[in-house]
Amino acid sequence: MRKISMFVVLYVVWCLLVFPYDRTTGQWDTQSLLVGLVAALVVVVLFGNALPDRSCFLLAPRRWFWALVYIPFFAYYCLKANLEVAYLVLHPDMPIRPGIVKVRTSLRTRVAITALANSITLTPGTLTVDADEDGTLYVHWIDVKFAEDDEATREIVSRFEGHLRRIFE
Amino acid sequence: MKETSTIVKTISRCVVGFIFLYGLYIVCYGHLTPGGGFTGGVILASAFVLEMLAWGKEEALKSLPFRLAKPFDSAGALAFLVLGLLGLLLGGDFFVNVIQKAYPGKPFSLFNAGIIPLCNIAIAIKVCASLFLVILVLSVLRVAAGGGTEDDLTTQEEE
Amino acid sequence: MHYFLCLLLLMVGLFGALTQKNLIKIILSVAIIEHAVNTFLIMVGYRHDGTAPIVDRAQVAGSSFASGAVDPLPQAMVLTAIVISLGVLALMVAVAMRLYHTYGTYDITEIRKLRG
Amino acid sequence: MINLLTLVLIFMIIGAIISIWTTDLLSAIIAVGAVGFGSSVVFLLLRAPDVALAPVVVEVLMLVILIRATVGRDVHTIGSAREIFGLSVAAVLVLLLLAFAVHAIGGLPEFGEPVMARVADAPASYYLENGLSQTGSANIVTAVLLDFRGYDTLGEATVLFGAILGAMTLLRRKSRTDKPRQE
Repeated sequence: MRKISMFVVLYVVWCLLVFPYDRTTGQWDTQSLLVGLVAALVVVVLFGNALPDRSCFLLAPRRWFWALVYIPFFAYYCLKANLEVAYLVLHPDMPIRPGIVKVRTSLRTRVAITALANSITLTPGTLTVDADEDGTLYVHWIDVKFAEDDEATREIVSRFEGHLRRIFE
Repeated sequence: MKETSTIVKTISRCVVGFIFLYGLYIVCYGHLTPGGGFTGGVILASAFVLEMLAWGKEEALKSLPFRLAKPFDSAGALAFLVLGLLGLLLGGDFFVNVIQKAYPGKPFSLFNAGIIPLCNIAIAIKVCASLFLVILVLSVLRVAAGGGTEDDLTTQEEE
Repeated sequence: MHYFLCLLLLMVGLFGALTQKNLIKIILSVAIIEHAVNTFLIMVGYRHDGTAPIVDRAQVAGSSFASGAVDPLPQAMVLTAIVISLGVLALMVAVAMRLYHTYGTYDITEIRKLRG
Repeated sequence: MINLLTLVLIFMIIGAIISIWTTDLLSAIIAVGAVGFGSSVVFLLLRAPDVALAPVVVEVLMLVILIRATVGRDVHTIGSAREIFGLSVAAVLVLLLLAFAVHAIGGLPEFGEPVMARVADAPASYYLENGLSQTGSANIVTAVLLDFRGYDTLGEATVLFGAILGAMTLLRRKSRTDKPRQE
């Protein structure tokens, strides 16, 4: 099942790469489509075992819906953090307290933890330094508001966690 | 040695297949768009190298075992030579594009240009296998330099 | 002007290869020389406002394409040279690592002394 | 565009000087990587997309190989360069060569005028005119590489094969005649 979904994704990417439709003549390039099948098959045979765990979430439309919802949600927090960091930078005193805090997440799968870590990194002001598989993240924070683990977790992690659980778990 | 973090591992798993597919695209379309056997071969090798750096030697060897990589290295070079000799036998000169002379394809289509795509594929196999081997061997010596002579490559080879 | 800058890059690499004592630094200098020579060769084939030597689907190959494209010959040679340089670099690094394995240093004056 | 080309070339020279100058091996390697990426940009500006693709990936593998050679050894920093005498001799030699080279480029055509435009029946113009019709390959560089000049590519593959074989032989392990490994 995993391999089939991987095959479909790879084939779609191949079609986007070569674009096998000639607009002037209106013909489909069957040779490219054929070679694409072979190429996607080769990749699946070579790297089929190297898939992230539980990647069959690609087939559930509900998860796609939540992923679409996540985009504006994430953009909102990203914008907010941007303004905050801009305020910190433009402030004459530069009231920053940089430091690394340890936060915990209840997400379990690797993909979800990675998505969470990358969301934190993409948000200005916070940057994931390291992530363990048991859900411990080490986050560099430009302005440490809460040194305690639990409060920092609530501030940084919780806003993304719920959505990511709906998408990936 | 410290393990790479979960982020690197997961992202490399997601990306490595696409890198390999892009390399195949570069190889197959070398006669129509920029690219070709060398570039594509290096991209293919870099996919394996990424897997090796993120997941360790054992995982990469699962995808492309050492005793498979060595024959691939030789087979790529040999296939290229055979394609040249084909021209010598059928066309009279070394590297004559016999297939293009016999069956000229439609311009700008994929199955075209005779032996050129085949040569591209042969070179890509050769470059990919040999670069992967070099980096594998380099990393193995790094382990061996620390303590003792650890040589799982030779044991695997002699299996 | 551009030729001159290229030559300057070449000379920087040459100076490094002549004066450095560390094997890895010498390898890096050789790599710089390779980059300089590749860039110079591509420059020789450049044509003002030229097009890349790839026939577009829209235009038909002919004299108009031939008089407007840059020189494909140096490009093919440079493409060959780049891959060879990678192989040679691997060989150089292998020799250097073997020397380090034997003598425990990358310094060529030390190595010369140790050999006796 | 010409200004951009000059800027990138100056960037490459600065990277080269840094990599020669610094005493830290890792930063020297990274500086050479910057020079390689700069050369890729130069190729792109000079209308050579075929060649511009190669340095990017080659440079990445080069970095991996070189960092493998340095990381984990106690050679991160190195001493100063050679003594004054060797330095001055090298400088004089390099300046002399530079003078010769500057004299030599005076004989070249101006930048932007390829040699093939001057020679009546240059092979390059032949390749450009007949490449597509004779080989069927739209990418003329590939046509030259694999059809018109297949010998060169065969030699290149042989060189690569030999280099890789040499590297593997050197790095295999201690030679088999050495003392047996102790379990």
